[in-house]
Amino acid sequence: MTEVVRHRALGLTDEQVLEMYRYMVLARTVDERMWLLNRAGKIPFVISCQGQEGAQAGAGFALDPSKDYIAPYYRDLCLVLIYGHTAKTELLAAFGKPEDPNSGGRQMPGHFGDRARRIITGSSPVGTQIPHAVGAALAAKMRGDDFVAYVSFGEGTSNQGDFHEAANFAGIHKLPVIFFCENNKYAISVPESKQLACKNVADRAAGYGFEGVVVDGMDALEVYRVMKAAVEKARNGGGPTLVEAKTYRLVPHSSDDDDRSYRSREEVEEARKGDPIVRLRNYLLEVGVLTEEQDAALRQAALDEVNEATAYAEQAPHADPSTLTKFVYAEEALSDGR
Amino acid sequence: MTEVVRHRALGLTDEQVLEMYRYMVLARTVDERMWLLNRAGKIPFVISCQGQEGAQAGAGFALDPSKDYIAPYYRDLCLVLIYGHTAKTELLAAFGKPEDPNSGGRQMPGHFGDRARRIITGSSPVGTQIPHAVGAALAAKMRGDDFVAYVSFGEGTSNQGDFHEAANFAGIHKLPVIFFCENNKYAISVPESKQLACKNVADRAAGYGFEGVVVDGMDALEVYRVMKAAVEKARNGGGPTLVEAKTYRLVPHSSDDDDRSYRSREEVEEARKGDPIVRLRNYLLEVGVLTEEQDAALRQAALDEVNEATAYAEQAPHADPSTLTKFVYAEEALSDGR
Amino acid sequence: MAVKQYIDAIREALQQEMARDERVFVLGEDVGVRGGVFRVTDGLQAQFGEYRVLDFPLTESAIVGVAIGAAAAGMIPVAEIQFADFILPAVNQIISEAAKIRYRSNNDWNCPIVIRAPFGGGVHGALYHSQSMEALFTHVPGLKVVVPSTPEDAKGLLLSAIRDPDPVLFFEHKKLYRSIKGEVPDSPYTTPLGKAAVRREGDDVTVITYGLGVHLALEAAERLESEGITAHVLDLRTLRPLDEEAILAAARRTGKVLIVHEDNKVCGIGAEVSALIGEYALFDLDAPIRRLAGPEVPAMPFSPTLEKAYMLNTDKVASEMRSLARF
Amino acid sequence: MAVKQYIDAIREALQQEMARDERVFVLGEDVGVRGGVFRVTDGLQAQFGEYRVLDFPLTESAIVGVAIGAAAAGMIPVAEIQFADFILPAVNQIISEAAKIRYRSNNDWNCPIVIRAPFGGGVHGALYHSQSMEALFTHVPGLKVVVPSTPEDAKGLLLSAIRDPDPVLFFEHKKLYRSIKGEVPDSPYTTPLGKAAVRREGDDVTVITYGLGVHLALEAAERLESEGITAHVLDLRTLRPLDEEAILAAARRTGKVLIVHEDNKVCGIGAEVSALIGEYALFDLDAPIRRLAGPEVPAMPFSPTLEKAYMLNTDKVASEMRSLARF
Ligand SMILES: Cc1ncc(C[n+]2csc(CCOP(=O)(O)OP(=O)(O)O)c2C)c(N)n1
Ligand SMILES: Cc1ncc(C[n+]2csc(CCOP(=O)(O)OP(=O)(O)O)c2C)c(N)n1
Ligand SMILES: [Mg+2]
Ligand SMILES: [Mg+2]
Repeated sequence: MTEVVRHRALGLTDEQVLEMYRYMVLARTVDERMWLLNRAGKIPFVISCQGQEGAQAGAGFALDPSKDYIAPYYRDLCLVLIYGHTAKTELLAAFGKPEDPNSGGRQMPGHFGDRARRIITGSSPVGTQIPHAVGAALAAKMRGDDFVAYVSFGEGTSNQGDFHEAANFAGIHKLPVIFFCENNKYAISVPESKQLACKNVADRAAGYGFEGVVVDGMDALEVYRVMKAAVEKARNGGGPTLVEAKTYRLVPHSSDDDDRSYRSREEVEEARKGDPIVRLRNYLLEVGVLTEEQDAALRQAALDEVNEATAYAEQAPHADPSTLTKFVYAEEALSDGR
Repeated sequence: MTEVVRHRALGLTDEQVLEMYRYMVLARTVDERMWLLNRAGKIPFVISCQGQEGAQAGAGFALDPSKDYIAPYYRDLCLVLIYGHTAKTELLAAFGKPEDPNSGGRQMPGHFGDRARRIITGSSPVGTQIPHAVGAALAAKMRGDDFVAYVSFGEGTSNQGDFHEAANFAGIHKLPVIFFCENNKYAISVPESKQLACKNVADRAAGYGFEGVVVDGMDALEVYRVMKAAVEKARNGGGPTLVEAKTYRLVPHSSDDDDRSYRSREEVEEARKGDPIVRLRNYLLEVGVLTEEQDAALRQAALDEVNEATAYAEQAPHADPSTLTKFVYAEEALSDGR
Repeated sequence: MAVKQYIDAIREALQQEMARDERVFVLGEDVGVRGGVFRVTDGLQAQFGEYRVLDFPLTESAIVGVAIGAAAAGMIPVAEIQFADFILPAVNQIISEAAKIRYRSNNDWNCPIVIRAPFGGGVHGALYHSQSMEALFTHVPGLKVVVPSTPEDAKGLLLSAIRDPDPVLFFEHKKLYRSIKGEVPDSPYTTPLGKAAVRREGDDVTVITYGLGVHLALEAAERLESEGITAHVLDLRTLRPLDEEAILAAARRTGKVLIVHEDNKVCGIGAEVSALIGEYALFDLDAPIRRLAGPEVPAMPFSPTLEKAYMLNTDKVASEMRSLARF
Repeated sequence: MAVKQYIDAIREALQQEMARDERVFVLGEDVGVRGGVFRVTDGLQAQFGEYRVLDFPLTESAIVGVAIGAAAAGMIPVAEIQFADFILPAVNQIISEAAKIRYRSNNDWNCPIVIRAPFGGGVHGALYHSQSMEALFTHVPGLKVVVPSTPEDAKGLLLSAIRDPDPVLFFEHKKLYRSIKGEVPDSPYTTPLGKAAVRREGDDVTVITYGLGVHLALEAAERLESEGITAHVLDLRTLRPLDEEAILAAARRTGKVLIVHEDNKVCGIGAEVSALIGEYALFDLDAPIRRLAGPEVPAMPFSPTLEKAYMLNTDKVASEMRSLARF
């Protein structure tokens, strides 16, 4: 019966772990819907979180959305849901509608941002968000604020100069920041072996004077455990941690990709067996926190939410073309002198 | 009597180790002359190798100037002397005269380059030369050529993104390249503790899947030993090595710097006791390869060479202003279609 | 000679030059096994092997920096930047290094690299998969900047770029990849860098443009013909160095100049074209020099209505041409 | 009010704004203990402590990237790039990030950072310590680009830049640091961004310039006065956004326009100024629009003869002005 207490031993109530599961299911449901909409020609682009929901949920639950800043990357759908976004906000983004709180439909889906929720606005060039999170952590340290900053990125992105420079600076000043690498084995078509020669991305932390931890990213609870420790350390002045969650991207890189050219169907099928949602579901069933009926209801609720969000987002008005030139600089009336 | 055989045990003949010493003395003599010329208002700028001659000599003697490419940085005066430059070439550069083979007087002194000698042209923005050396090593691997590529840089520069990206690529393809970090404890005024949080720059090699080695950079023979192994490994397909030579910059960053604002005179005086030239001299005297008289003669010869070079360089003609616009692109007559 | 797509012409140039010259190799993200995200390099790795079509880690500065070093050691690298927008991390290597290597070494070293990048919008790519990056480089001595508008030019200019002894940036408008077809000679040939091409002769108004703009201008010219307005259309092809003679001749031909580009207007290449004319052909002008360009916003949005509002189209070009012709 | 050097005016602005607003902090290489390699930040660390005058590792992309993140969390960072030439590794953070944050977030986020950098030549800095980098940024919507020419402006414009809610690049000509003195009010004041200043009125020829060029133009104008030529000198002060009205007014005033900048000519800011005039004031011109600028070489050489040949000087400016006035 050690299994029974696993989430409780981590300090998660039954409600919390169910909530974690619910977010993962919701993220998957939104994601799958986007693919359908794309294949139906209704939205031009999808970039997916499938396979990485467990890592994101584990991370999200270890953070405090009421104060911690996050600088997510384009796959972090599950994380931003935990941070207060909804099926509706993300479908609005997918349709490029102005009600989308991420960017008013200006950016591709998956380009998150929301000032009120401390989701730092992101872009497409990979890795640029890493120093941003470090900068937020610097502000926390300078002002003595209690928040930590969190930034996520792929393993391919850990090769960019911006990762190195930002991690180095964070290490010197022991800033309250967590570097969260979602290692899904590929950077588009390029496998890990052609991207980096070290065994783990986490090994790089030693070069910056802080700890690197490898965690099974398909196990949401294990990610939670590791992240919780990292967040506590950061909050207590212990400095940064590089957490590497080993995951797998279960679908092509994006709706523009065809992954059959660079990986076998067998490999993908094999990876599907470790689907983080299936794993958490099995755990919850096993420990009796979830029943099959509850699961069905939860999935139906997610589907309902997504259906409603789709309908809303699809019919929402498009941006007025006259808004094209708005918000390049502060508009007189909106500027507060800063 | 283990000391007696130290250089021979490393495979260096008495002549070779004396030659190594001679280059170090010559480099120092040229360098000191440049400071004098600067203080006399005759040349606008000096950037110094003082304190790093041992590291450079050890590295230079481990390379094969007849085939190995080097991408040196601005302090590598001793290394380029070993690669065939002379007091005259470098003083021509210091005076900005067109006969300077590095750049025809177009670049500041210390900006080395010489195609015939496989010294890849360098610039001021730090770290840009690191991927260049890796690119040369890639060419060697692609063509099956026997050369290795060598690149040097300061410890401050090891924080630049270009270091990270280049080292990562070299690690993936096990390229024949040696990364040589001349750690002189400061990046201008910024001490090591404010530049990086890891103990050694060499620790970073693990993040790229190859070996990192720390060596006492004030001991030319020890550097030679470590570099020799790295070069052999690279030549035999064993891939890159990151060698970190612990040195000390004995003079201000450049003629524009005043180091009294950021380090104590005691610290500098203490470091002077480990002067690599003094150390090699003491060793040579001790093992009887050098006598005081020979040393005096050798220093006199260096001084003569520098005097002659100074006189030559000072009176050499300045660039004709009409050459200002030359060599932006290939001139018709000089292009070979490439 | 056969009719080929713009994208196929580019692939053919790469393939033929790699076959002809062992030093030529391609490097970039996903260029190998995947054949590039746009499939420009499709099939090349199968023919030339893993190293000559090299899947590079996700590090643009190193892509260019390693290319520079390989060139120093005798190779002829053709680097692909996956989207022109992502050339920015490599700007230091391009401007501090590639552009200055010949000059700073007093002609001792040179830097024969090509950097190819798909650019431009209208493909729902949003802010970071739609930008025009040419104006960042046209200012920089030591660089050449090329933008082909036709399949024939794409092949001939790319072969010239690869054979050029200096660094060349080669921008391919991604909307042209599969929308534009044309006759392309099968065997290798070069189209000279630095030479503009008159795409259509006319007497009432001159349009100076490049890339996608050429096709918009030609369509617009067609339309205006029925209104009795004849347009002269100059395709710049190379943005650095500009073909000054051709620009001045085209301006003088009609005395009314419209410069068209997708990139935003302020300090775009159109400014230099205009300044050239204002300096050397001022008294041949019958009307102010006009520029029709992207709006002054950071980049085009994802929203279909905003993207459409950003992009040039035949209507917009025709209406500017008409108003200028009637000036 | 006291007479101050350009460099002291900049330091005073930093010091006063840091004292006024706790959110303002300085970060860069050697800005702390050493007070900057030019000593712009001398004494500030002693007053404000280690973090508010932060010695940053040698990583320009992180300097800007961390500044952006700190701004997102409510700080007002003033980043120093040691030499403008070394801004290139940070170009991705500046153009992909800082410039686009407000637009891409639909006004949800903004990016109130300042990036200061000494630029310009004539100080034996050779290729990489002499460049003018403004033209890389004047094309980019979302950025503001400022170049003060006087101590008074240096202080007032820097205070405006720090208080501006959007990213501002602030380029300081290093030759002006200690060579130019002027009256500077002791208390804080702001000089508006986006406004040019008429430095001298005249009727025969208009010179439009900025930075060091203003001083050359004023000296040249002085000289020409004795020849009976009066010059109108406009100091742009802000290069993005340009003060279009002031430019057109200055052009119309004399009908003869000379644009002067140290940066090389092709696609420099002078091209945009010329194009503006060619678009909106063409018929007010009595002579071709001329540009006097740096030569088309990658950067100025170390060699004293070549550096001298590169640099503008009063003679060169005067002779262009004279020839244009006599046109
Ligand atoms: C600077 C930059 N270069 C290239 C791209 C194109 N691109 C988008 S995602 C991607 C692969 C990212 O791989 P990884 O970091 O492992 O993240 P993953 O997509 O696998 O989660 C590439 C090459 C980009 N967005 N930014
Ligand atoms: C990209 C860039 N930024 C800043 C500078 C200015 N600069 C020249 S040397 C130097 C310090 C270099 O430190 P380190 O790498 O340790 O080498 P060292 O000079 O100590 O040998 C700095 C900041 C530069 N040359 N290039
Ligand atoms: Mg990945
Ligand atoms: Mg150092």
